[in-house]
Amino acid sequence: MSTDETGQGGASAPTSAQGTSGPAARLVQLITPAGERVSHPEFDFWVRDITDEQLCSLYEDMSVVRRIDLEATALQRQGELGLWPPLLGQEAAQVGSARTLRSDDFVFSSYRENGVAYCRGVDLVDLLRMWRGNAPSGWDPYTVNMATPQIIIGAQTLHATGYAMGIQNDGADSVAITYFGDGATSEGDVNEAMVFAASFQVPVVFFCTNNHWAISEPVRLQSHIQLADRAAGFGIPSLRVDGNDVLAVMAATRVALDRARRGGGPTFIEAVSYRMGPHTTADDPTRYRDPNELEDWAAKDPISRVAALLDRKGLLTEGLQQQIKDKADAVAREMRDGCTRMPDPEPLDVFKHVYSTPNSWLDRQQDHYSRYLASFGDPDAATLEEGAR
Amino acid sequence: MSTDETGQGGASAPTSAQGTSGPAARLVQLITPAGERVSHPEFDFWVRDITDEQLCSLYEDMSVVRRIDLEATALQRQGELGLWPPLLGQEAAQVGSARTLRSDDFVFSSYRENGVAYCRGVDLVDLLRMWRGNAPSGWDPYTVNMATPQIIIGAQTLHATGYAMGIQNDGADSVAITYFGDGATSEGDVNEAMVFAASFQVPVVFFCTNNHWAISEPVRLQSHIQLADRAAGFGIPSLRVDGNDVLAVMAATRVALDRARRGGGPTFIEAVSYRMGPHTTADDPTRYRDPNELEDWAAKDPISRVAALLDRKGLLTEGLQQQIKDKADAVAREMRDGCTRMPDPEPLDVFKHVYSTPNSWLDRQQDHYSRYLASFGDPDAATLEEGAR
Amino acid sequence: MTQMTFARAINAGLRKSLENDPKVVLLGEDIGTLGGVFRVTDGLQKDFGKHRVVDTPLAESAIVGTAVGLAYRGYRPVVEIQFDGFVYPAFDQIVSQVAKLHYRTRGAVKMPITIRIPFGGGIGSPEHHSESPEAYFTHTAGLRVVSVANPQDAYTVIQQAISCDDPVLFFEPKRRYHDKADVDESAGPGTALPMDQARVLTQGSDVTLVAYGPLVKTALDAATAAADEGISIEVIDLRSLAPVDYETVVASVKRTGRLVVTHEAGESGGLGAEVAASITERCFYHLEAAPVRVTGFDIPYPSSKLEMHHLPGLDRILDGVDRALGRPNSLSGLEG
Amino acid sequence: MTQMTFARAINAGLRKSLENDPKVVLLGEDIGTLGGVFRVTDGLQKDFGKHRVVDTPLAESAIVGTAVGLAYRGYRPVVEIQFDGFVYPAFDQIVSQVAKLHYRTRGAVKMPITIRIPFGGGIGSPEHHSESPEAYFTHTAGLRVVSVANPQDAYTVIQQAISCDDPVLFFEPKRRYHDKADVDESAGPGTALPMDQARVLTQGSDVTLVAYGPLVKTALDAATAAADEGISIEVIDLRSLAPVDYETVVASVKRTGRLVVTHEAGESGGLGAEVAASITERCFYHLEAAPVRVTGFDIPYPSSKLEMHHLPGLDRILDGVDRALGRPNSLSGLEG
Ligand SMILES: Cc1ncc(C[n+]2csc(CCOP(=O)(O)OP(=O)(O)O)c2C)c(N)n1
Ligand SMILES: Cc1ncc(C[n+]2csc(CCOP(=O)(O)OP(=O)(O)O)c2C)c(N)n1
Ligand SMILES: [Mg+2]
Ligand SMILES: [Mg+2]
Repeated sequence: MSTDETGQGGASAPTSAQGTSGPAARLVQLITPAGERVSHPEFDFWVRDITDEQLCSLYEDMSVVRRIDLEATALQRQGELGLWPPLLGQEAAQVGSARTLRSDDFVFSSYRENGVAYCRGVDLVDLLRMWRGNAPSGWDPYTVNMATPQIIIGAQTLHATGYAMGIQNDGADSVAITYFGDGATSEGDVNEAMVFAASFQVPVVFFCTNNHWAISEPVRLQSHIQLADRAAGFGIPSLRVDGNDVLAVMAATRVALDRARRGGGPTFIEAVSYRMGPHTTADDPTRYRDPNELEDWAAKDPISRVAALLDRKGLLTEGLQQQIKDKADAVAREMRDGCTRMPDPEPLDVFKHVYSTPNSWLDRQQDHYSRYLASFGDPDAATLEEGAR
Repeated sequence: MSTDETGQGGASAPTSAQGTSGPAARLVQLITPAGERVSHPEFDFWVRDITDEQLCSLYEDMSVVRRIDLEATALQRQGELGLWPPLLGQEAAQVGSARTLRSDDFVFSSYRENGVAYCRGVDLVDLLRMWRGNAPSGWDPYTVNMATPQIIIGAQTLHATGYAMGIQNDGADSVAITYFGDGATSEGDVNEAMVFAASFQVPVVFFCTNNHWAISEPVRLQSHIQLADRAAGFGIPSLRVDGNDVLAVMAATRVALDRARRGGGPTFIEAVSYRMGPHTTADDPTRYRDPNELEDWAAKDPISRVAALLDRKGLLTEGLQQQIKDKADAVAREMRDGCTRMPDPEPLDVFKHVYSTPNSWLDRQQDHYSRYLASFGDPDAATLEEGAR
Repeated sequence: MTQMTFARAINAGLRKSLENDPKVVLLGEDIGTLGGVFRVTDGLQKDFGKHRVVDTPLAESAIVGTAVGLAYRGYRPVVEIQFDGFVYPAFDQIVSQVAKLHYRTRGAVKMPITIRIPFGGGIGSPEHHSESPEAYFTHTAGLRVVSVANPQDAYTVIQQAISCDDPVLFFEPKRRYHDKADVDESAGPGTALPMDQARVLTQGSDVTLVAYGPLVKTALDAATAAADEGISIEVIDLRSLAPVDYETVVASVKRTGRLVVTHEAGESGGLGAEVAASITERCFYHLEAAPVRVTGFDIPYPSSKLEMHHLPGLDRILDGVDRALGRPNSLSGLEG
Repeated sequence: MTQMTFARAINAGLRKSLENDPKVVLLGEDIGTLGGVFRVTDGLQKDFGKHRVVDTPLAESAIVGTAVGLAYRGYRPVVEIQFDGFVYPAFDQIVSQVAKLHYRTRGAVKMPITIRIPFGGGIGSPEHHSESPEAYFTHTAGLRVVSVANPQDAYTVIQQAISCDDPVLFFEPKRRYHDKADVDESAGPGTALPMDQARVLTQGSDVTLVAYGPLVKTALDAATAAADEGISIEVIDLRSLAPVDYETVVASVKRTGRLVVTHEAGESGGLGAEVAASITERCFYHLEAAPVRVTGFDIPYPSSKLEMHHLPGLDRILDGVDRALGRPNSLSGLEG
């Protein structure tokens, strides 16, 4: 769980990688599903600084993220959360990209990027606040430079583009990155975001996680061609990477960030991955999904391939495995404890933060409702009445 | 003013023309600005049946359309119309495409395609009804298979796509064609229309008239790359034609229609033209437009190049010119007379056609308003009261 | 008579419409293979094919916009918006096209489009999944807006909506999807109560209580509770939200002299304001107290742990009834 | 004091805001080089540069959506929607994002976005150019909605809107753009009447006439005409449409006992319903007649040759005043 502050790129970067675009860009892969590190003429450069230690740390983050996800799913099954959108299978796409960001970059994601949130340093309990139904959102976006989850499909891509317009105005070299799914590419907002990003050449990265499904709809319903190819039509270069390959994802994200920081404008990344779980805990994928497909993808698991690579390198020691297990256990415990101990919100919280300045309509409703609560002789309600503003 | 009922294409069509797509497609031109007929390996095929007579007839239609447009502009200046969106300079794009349509094809256009409407056989007076402020629209779409003008930018592209879904369901071989501008390509709706059209492979033609301006905004603000290239990213083949070349426009439209009729799905056509006049009669382009640009484009006029071609062929006889002038005069006269004699609508017309079935809210408002009118002792109002339903 | 859930009743009504009219097509996200996230369209794609029950790409404006095109072509599209909070991307197509095209074409083009929207709260969902946007549409000329409150109405009104030549927004109270009741499947759209008419559910003499959709059940419960205290409530299920069947409401208020309106949507500018204003206009000299609104607050829909505070429940409705009757209530002693 | 048109006054206010706060940026279609189709932003791009006054691609959802992103980054975006009828493509971003983000982030993220919308009819335009969509927004929690009726208010209120930390929809009565009046440019946003307060324009004792935006002038003309007949009308310019300053309206109605509300938007579910319902709630025992609404009809905006029938004019307002006063009027003898 750290951010990538080293300035990547530089004059020696192979330029062709920076310009990858156009139809049917080849899928970039640096680690095979069997854990083999395959070399790549352009993208190796972008992960040349990744030490064995860092590889272990990526492995740890992915493992911890998976554990967080499974624990949250369990918490939902146990009635502690109202809903959870599992990210199972998408750990490399999330950790690989998030770990390349600087802390002053800003993330606008969908509901599924809880692994990204972990890498940004979001508090574990804050991660669950909204899914437990305790608050409309979990954290203050400015403390970690990541907006809270967006449920309206694609809406966040415009926010990222606008934020990047602001970065450009400020003359800063940070970047806005926005995460969205394959289904989202059909929404007008995502396409308009590309129009604006291209027109103003602002520093924004469009990170599309193609997990092959939008609830029950296969990606082919959204597009017969590769999603990465959408971008060229807007004048935006794109990269298509194996989204289950943490190094390939890092490399691609660094290419995009580097371009953005240098004033080269937006980049579109399609991270090809797979949603191993249900859409959310409310979904039943057996109604629409061929179990064989799931099996195929299980063989391309993003975490086991890094384990295999570490093993080849002799790094997958028992010590490392124990250390990661301990960390995951601790994180899961902290999260579970924090979740179950989370105090319920107060009734009059419903009126808080609708406006940042007094509003006569709402103030009256709050006054009436606290009188209503007080009419039950509820001493709590009476207290709340005073503390409400 | 006729529609193209001859089945174009067939097994002998050069296949490469049908597949043109991808970045930076070359601009197709069959008639140079100087009136030279240049041959083209792929597109000549698609206009091989155009006789001299038909060329004269295209020349006539374009000339008449220009006259209609100028007359309407004059009518606006004289206070007979509230507004008019001139199409000056876009005659070839409109006539060339509209003349290739079958009568059972269906057109969904913007406000500027009055030349298309003329070719579809819209009554001259109906053409002005809305612009005079007499009625919310001019004609019954089903009599000419063309929807009345759409002012909400891009909205009609979805209607065309849905209509094409209906054609597909019906197993018919007609086509929906939608006209829109360069500015419209930025709207979410246009992009969503391409998503749907590509996903369902329905028979729709996206006809984008790039007239270089969206009111005061140059096309470069919408896109740094050619608009035709947008389509490939949706998996839709595109063609980029000289929109001031009536034959090139015909050829491209026929390629697209042929593909659609054969079940090959949508095509995107960018017709590169120029808006010679103001955006509408309410606009003042001198505030934002370099007069030199206008001059450059005047040299590429769509009508004079056909005149030059006819002249080269010895067809631009005085007889032809007189015939066309007479026709244009007659059309202009008919339109002007019809416009100025158009009876004003009746007050209670405001309540008509909101619903097709009785509605208690509205019926009461109509009743109250007719009583209100009657309260002035206006005998007209009293009459109206009875005839309202 | 068949016992069925609310959701199943809509399914049965959709099936009837698909059977009876080959021009009926269903469009929406996840409505085909999955049968909808609430299973309302379960089995329909299997039985009617992919061209009648269409899983669409993820774009609401396009779903409604292509429905407009299908209507131009003579179809009767039935659109599903997956949740209330996802209707806004389609707002332009609904308000500027669906609602206005019949007027704009001087009656030449009909827009017999039904837009189904599961709406309202009470199911513990995260944001954007529990909204009550009906007032945006009741204020939009050219649309008809209905909501139903029981399986029988769900079954018949969905068919009436589909066969209506005007566009209809059909609001489904999602928290009642699992409620069960007997449904008479022989009741055709033609014989059932027309969809633009309200229904008086309980006769009462003290106060008229107007509700629709999810709160009809709550209103009936309130009437039962009030009866114990000797208060006689006339509960009206509005059913049609635009136009409101004021004839029925006026007749009731002229007898009771008092009106309470309740809905989940926020108070300010909600349908309750429209009902209160219109009833005041039409019954001013019969009213013995100002009409009372018992509604959600003017807030974005709150987190699920707090939703019961936002949603009008039985007690809040009874408090409103007390206010209308001038009995002691939570605001007693407060000046306007 | 400088004589200026309404449009010019907004321009001057925008200029002041651009000068005073480097975080203010303007976004919209044709607002830069052209200075807006109504010239409201004339000269601002020239003076403040392309990064402060931004001509955007043609996409309303993106204009508002990028404004949200700019607000995240600490900017105060001022968005122009070219005409009322073009705000709907941006509806989702306005209702689900702009309105709710402060709530959704528990106050962490402010949305000080001003959305300027020229609205209303009377200028002889084709469809979609004359709408009055304000009720959609007054019913949306999280937004503030204002409208102005004279150049002085235009000048100060636009500055107040921009400096407000909440999102504000600023409705500009486009048919009054050319009206001229003296504007005191030294009146700062801090010293002028706060934007959420209504203003009593004429004192009157017989009836309270509430108007906003384009109809304020018509209301004042009606008051003058009525005075000739010995009827004393108190005209209130609402200014803030959400929240409505009920304190001011209640004080007036408690004196006059009668209320007429007027707006161009359709009657059903319009802001007039909200005002009538709320005033009835708060002044029931002071009201001598039901509040009267004089509004546009429930129709799509009609063709320009008919718009004078749809728009409430002086005579229709006076007819409504007569109704409120129980004087002979067009509906005399009609039963509710
Ligand atoms: C505007 C909107 N429409 C519909 C939905 C309902 N919905 C939630 S998630 C989802 C599928 C999204 O698929 P994708 O973009 O591929 O992201 P993924 O869930 O696979 O991460 C849908 C349709 C929504 N949240 N917002
Ligand atoms: C949704 C919407 N936004 C804005 C407008 C205002 N408007 C009318 S025409 C126009 C420019 C359209 O440009 P383009 O698409 O290139 O078509 P052209 O006018 O050049 O034919 C604009 C912005 C509108 N009519 N609809
Ligand atoms: Mg997906
Ligand atoms: Mg243009």
